[in-house]
Amino acid sequence: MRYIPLTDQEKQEMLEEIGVESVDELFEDIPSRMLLKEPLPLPAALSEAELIRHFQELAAKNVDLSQTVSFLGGGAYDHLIPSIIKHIAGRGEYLTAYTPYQAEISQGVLQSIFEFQGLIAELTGMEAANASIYDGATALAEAALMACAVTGRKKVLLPATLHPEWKEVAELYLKSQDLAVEYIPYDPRKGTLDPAALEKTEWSQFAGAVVQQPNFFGLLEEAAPVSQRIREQGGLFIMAVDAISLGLLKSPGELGADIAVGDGQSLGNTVSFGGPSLGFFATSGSKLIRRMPGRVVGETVDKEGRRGFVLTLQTREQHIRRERATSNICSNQALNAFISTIYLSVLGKKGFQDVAFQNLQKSNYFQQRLLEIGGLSLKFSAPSFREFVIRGDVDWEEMNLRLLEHGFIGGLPLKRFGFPQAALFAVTEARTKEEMDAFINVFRGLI
Amino acid sequence: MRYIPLTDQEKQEMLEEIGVESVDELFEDIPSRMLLKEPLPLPAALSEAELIRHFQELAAKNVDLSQTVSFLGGGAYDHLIPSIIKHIAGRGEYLTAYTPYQAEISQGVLQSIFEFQGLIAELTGMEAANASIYDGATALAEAALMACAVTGRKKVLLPATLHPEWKEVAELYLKSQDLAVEYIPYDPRKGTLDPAALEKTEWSQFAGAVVQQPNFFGLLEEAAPVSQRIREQGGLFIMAVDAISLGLLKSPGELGADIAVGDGQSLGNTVSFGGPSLGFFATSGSKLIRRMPGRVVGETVDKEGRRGFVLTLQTREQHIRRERATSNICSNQALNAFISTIYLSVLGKKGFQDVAFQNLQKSNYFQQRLLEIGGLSLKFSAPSFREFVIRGDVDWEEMNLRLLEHGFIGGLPLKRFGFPQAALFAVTEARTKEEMDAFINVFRGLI
Amino acid sequence: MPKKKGVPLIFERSVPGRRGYRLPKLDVPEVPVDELIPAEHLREKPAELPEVSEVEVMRHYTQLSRLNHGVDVGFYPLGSCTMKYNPRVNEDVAALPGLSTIHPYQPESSVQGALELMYNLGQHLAEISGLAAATLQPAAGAHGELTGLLVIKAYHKQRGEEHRTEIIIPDSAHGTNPASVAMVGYDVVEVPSDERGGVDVEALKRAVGPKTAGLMLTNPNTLGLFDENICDITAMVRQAGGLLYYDGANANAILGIVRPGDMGFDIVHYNLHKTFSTPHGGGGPGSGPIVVTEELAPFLPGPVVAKEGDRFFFTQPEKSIGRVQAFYGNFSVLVKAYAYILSHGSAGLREVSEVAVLNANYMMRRLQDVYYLPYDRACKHEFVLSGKWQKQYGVRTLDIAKRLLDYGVHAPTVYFPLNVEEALMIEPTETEPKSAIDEFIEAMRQIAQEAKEDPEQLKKAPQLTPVGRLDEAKAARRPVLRWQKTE
Amino acid sequence: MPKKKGVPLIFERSVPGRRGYRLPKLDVPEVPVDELIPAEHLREKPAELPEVSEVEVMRHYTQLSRLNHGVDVGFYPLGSCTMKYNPRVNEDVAALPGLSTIHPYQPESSVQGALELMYNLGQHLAEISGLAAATLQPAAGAHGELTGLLVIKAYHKQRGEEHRTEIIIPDSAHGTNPASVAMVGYDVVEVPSDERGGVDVEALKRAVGPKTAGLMLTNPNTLGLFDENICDITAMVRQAGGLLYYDGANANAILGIVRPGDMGFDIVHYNLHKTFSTPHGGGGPGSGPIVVTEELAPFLPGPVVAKEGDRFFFTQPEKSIGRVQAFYGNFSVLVKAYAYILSHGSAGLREVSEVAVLNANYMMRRLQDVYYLPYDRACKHEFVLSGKWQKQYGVRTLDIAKRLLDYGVHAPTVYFPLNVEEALMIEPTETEPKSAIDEFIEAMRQIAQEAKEDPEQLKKAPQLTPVGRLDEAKAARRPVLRWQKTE
Ligand SMILES: Cc1ncc(COP(=O)(O)O)c(C=O)c1O
Ligand SMILES: Cc1ncc(COP(=O)(O)O)c(C=O)c1O
Repeated sequence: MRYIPLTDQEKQEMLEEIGVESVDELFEDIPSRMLLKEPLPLPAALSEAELIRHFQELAAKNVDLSQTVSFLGGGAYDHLIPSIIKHIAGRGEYLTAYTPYQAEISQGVLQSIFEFQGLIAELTGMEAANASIYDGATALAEAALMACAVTGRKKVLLPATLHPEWKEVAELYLKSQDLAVEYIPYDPRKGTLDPAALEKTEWSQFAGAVVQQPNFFGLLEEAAPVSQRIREQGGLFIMAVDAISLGLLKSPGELGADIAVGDGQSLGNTVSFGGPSLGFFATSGSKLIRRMPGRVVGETVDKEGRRGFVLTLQTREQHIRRERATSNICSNQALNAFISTIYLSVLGKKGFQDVAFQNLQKSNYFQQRLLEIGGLSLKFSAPSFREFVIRGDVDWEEMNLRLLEHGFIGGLPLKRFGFPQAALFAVTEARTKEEMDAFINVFRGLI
Repeated sequence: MRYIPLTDQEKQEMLEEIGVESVDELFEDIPSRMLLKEPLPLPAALSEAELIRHFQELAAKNVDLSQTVSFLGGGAYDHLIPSIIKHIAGRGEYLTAYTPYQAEISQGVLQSIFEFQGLIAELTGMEAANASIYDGATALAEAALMACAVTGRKKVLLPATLHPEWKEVAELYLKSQDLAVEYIPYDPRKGTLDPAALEKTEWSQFAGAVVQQPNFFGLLEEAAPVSQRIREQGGLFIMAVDAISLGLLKSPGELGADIAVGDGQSLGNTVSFGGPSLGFFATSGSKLIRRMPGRVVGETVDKEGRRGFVLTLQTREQHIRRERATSNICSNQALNAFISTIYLSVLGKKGFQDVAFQNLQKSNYFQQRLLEIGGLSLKFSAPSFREFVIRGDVDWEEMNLRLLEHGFIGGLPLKRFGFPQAALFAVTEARTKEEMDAFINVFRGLI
Repeated sequence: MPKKKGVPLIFERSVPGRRGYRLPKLDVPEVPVDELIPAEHLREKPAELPEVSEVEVMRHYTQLSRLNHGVDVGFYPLGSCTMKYNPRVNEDVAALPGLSTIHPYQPESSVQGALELMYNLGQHLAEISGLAAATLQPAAGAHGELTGLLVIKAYHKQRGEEHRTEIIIPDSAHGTNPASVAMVGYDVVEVPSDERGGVDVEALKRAVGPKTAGLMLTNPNTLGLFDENICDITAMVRQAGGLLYYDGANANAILGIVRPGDMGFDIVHYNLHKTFSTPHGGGGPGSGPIVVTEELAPFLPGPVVAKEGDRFFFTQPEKSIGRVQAFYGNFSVLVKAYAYILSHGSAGLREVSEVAVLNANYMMRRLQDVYYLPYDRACKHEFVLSGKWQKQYGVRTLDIAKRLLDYGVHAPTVYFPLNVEEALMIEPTETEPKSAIDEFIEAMRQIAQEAKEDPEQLKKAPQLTPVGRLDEAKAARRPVLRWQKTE
Repeated sequence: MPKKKGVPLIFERSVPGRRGYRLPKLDVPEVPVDELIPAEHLREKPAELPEVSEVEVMRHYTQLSRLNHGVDVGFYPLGSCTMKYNPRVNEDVAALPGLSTIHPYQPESSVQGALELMYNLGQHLAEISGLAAATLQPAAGAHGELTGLLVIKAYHKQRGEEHRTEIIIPDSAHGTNPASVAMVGYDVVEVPSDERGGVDVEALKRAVGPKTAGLMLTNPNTLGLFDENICDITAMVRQAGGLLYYDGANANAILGIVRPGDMGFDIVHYNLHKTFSTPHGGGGPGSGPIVVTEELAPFLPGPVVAKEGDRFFFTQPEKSIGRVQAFYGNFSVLVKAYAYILSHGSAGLREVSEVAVLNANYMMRRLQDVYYLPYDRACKHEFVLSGKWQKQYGVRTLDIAKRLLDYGVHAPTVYFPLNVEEALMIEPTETEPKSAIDEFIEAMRQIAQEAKEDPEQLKKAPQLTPVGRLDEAKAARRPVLRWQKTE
């Protein structure tokens, strides 16, 4: 078979060494009535050449972002990806390693995770970060759980403007532990959290309060009032931040956050139908740091005093604490975190700021062009970053199908999330003026 | 600029260390009237994203073999390429190394060349091979030069059935050293060298005689009579062999060749518009081995007796012997040779035979299907391997343009080589029955 | 004598003003930032990302990679982790633009190929497990466990049996099992193993009861042993009203041979990054789909893919627990697992397990005279040895593990499972050539010899690695978890 | 103590019957081979290729790669070789199917993008050189030399001046120059260098004459020095009726600053794998296009690309010498060089040379107190030191070079050029970060110290490399050039 090196003669030698006649004997401890009598009904094995052809055919049934100009966002973004990334991340030593349990022959992975932690700490303005969590949504859920564990309180405040899918994940995680979720309502005109509501909240009941920045609608939230109130009342302030926006916007650290989480897809990872991405998780203060879920790498030395890196604080992990672990996460999103590490390194301090800057400029340009068309308006009035919601008497889902015929995909129709006449447009640095202008031309004709 | 790390401040520090005010001072030894006064009139620099877009546009102006089913050959072949190859050959240690002059930190490249030499020696049945030459044509030219140098004779016999472009190269190389070329004529019915002509040849005048197997028309030559005659008369027998055919056909070693050369593109390299490919060069007997052009790697040991590999026999090389070197070749086609090394390793003994076998079977199938159409015939009667010449009252160049509209390219029109009604069809293992049958259907409609 | 230098941190390579990647120039009219965003939202201090050039990034991570082991570098017999070869063609197909650059919110008609792939993969996993319906959303094995337990919880809840709050787990279970149980608010009831290495059936009998929500089991278990009483075990739990959860991390032993569904399980999670050869990537991403019975299918997290005629579409199961991550799962991992299944077909998958088991038994038999073998019976795809014979020389399993690194192979899993003293858990997988297996056996035998004759040597190991044995205690005592700018 | 094992040969991993890559099953009716091919043509003994699995191939070449240095691994200051960073985006664009899988015999209308690229690259090289027309066919620098000399020969022949049979070459020339001259049947006339490191103009005066076919010169030369008398030199040769050939291997010093055409040269070859950053690939492939004056253009090998309106097409120059290889040149190397030019633009290329020269001068100045500097003047992109001060301690340049390997950098070019005793030829290129340059300087200084204090240490070097100093004499004495099956 394809990847099995053993020859028949070797098999024979090994069976003799074991002292059995056939491989079947090795399965004799399986109750025989359970044994499969028939081969599994799977398609016949494909050779490599056939396999490639088959996947090319499957791929051809999709319209990918290299064939279309898209303004979809909503948590997965089409950013420019430096070409160097795949050349590095494709090296077998990164791709085919396991979790670095044997530190002495895993310094490559360990040091890169240590660097990732430092990069995320820098981005978020927090003291420490872990080695990654599945995605932004689960990172937020873990943060909420951690807030409950740390404070002993049983309720968490989420923003009504949170990504709807993240809400679902957080609710599921929390409710399964009998923890309650309440929402801070939002101002439907501004599209951001309602300041009036903050006054009425009983902050002291909550383990933590969450703000998503920018929020699901791409709008900038006033995070400071929430931060101040929840912290004054002994809860944790949790920020779910868009990674790219941190090239421009106040960091969770600057806003007094106790925990910062977010999704790292936009940091060099392809959109890949929504996964794999990575969640990042950062916090401050040694008490909270020791309760972080997931893996952490720390610096140490060997006997000769040479610097080295190891998995550390593992008493938080399920390997050692089993049901008393801070989380059950084991495999995380290491390779995606590594990709983000390369991304942030090669973009660098200035380059990363440039990305945020161009996202702001281009989304503003496109917003203006859309509004010029007439019949469309901004659904919300708060300032936005990269994404904004357009309202118009348009069937946005139908519209996207028609746009597709011209090689375009418009914004994300918000009908599925309860706003039938609205669409969420994302504009990254990957969109050129030419593409945007061409979209406007076509769109004008279809609307 | 793109790939220059130096910052302005560093530049300043360095200028100070040097003791000059500006970089311009470092160029003061250039006569000032020569200095360029204007910037070079080149297009403006492109960022990575723009560059990629630009090349995508250029690429889109070509019809590539992933978009078309082609039966072109004539020295460049569309064979299956195992996916593992690019993953290995893309590793920076192979890609970004120079010629392995410092053996102790170049064992990777050196050992892989040593393996390449062994693989080529096995394929050709010769005692030793060099580390590669530019391509098959130049390898043949070098072989002819070597035959003259070794024998002291000034004439070389080439087969009339040699690839026309190889003829041009060999003639140029030989004639520039005042060495003469004569041709063994071919039998226009069989398409192979004319046995009668062999009788009339004055073999003792020639430094060497060449047979190409299969010949340019894909036909199998009777090599033994040429081999016997030229060697009896003190000349060298040189075989130019198709690499893939060696999975099935008698090797040069079995046919008594003194030198075997060929083109290695088909061993895992993309066609890439004809280059880079590689030429291989193998020979037997220590006298000839020491006169091989190009680089050679040999086995040795370090002080502790550990096996290691080094560039050796460099007295043949221009670095040391300058104008008395056996050839001027310096950079060769190392990475392509490495690709072929991986190819031959992963195909292995049996897999490599399978490729030759399938080429034979599929080309036979396709030939039969073409002949069924009617109005077409085989131009030559000798047995063929992978390629064959079809005759028909067709403008083959025009035909290819029409086929292209249906996603096909037929054979190579031989008009450019003097056979207006003929086309050379190549069928490799990469062509499926489905593709061939579809071609026949379309072709039948166009003819 | 110069020593081999360590690799500096990427931050330590930074020089102010140096640039790596640059964007195209802004091609739209620039508007002052503060006209678009009120100043109070703007960052005061930019993140101190490194300032390095492209060549330095390339070198940095190339150098680091050379300090790392991987399956591509050598044998990696890490028990329970199934470190098999990761076919590169699977990376290639997953990277096809038509599969890697599609957006999760595209119209369904524009991603039919992706949906078809997900649908088929779910079907194939159902066949392989002998169960009915799959969700591909969980991002890893532990995430699959969590999902499965949530399904169990929802099922009991719907039946009004919320008093069922206990999950039974054998003492040999992987640590994620109890941790996942805790994550969903259930209690763990641990049962011991019997002298054959299986679940102690008597103890299980005592453990089951009206509070039993279910049992989580790995079979073959983490000792690499197939539980001979599996029929009784599943029957017993089912009778008590509990559901049966199969941790499929060890599925590499049984593909096409026996199906969890046929053993009596209701829920299975697969680790696609183990059994189905998608690379571990230094710790992820993985993918942990779960497959369930017809009865449990309505509870699966959504969306899942359904088919009508030729059309594939997303749908939310009727009583869905909700969702366990954003979007649909680790799609590109799914692509690779699907490629792996298609490359093998039915006979091929069965051969995978046969050879994985053959390799393990061969190794076990060739090592049992020098290392203590706690359970002397045919193993499945892995087996557990104990370093307890070596203790007399003052050598611990950790020393043996570290010594192996000097031999150029990765160490087995050590000190797990917890129910074997000084455990060494060895899993060769089916993709190892016999030569690598024999070399490993030779190294293990030599180390056993060294343990007797020169135990100090082992305590000093490893010595041929980029760094020597690292001080883990120091790392944990005063954690340094990040680079910090020194002013 | 286990030693680090060497990597076996791929042949030594072979096991009979093992398979790597497999073809799809034959999908056409099988015909017995001997019905298609007479038995006398069939091979008697199959080639003994290794029988290994895919995982072994992957591991084998991964392991081997880890024994190798490269620009991606670290500093590579090999003089005359221009080991600059090889941008990976160039690999990506060259691998686009539309550029990598096009067949050389496709109809021209189906490869217009490829022709456009070749046409534009030729134009750009013409601008950069200050000459008129290019051929992209030569596969490497030496191949370009050969081509250029053939053009010279054809030119003289056409003018009935076949008595011109001598090519003048300075003693500092690269070895390929005289070798290429011999390849075309010309004689080499060597002229010495003067005390400033340039061509000895008096000697040149004596050398030129009626037999002079031309002069080959590298400028800056292999000492890294720009020949201040270049105007006189080219004028003198031209006056004697000779043509002027510029070996562009050192063009990295002068891009956008001075053009060979303006110096008086008729023919230039560029090493795209040096100046234009296409990777060296462990020794190739390279590409050595030549650019010539209007007058020489008709002699170029063909086909070359021409343009009419929007259409690009191949054409054979009128008096073409023929062709120097099959097809059109190393196309994918051309693609990368073109990408490099487009990434830099005019200002960028000039900066390349400025920084290459700045880096070299900085290094030279920081080393000249510890190593003898034979020519104390501003250098260009490289410079040559001599190890002669170290000889008093019994240390040779070879020892210095080997010692550098222990410091994790590649050694400079040594014992070349021939006109400097114990030469060390150092070329940093523009893509080195200052930190790498400073570390190299530090290593060189430390080695100078070691040479004084502990010369034995140097003679034992290298010690931190996968193998120690290798016995080259043994290799040459009884050459073992291949693996051989032992029966
Ligand atoms: C038996 C067993 N169960 C569960 C897991 C958890 O899988 P993951 O790491 O994908 O979360 C593992 C992985 O180590 C395992 O070996
Ligand atoms: C000055 C000089 N000329 C010519 C060459 C030959 O170039 P190539 O190796 O591409 O044939 C070199 C390469 O080392 C060189 O340095």
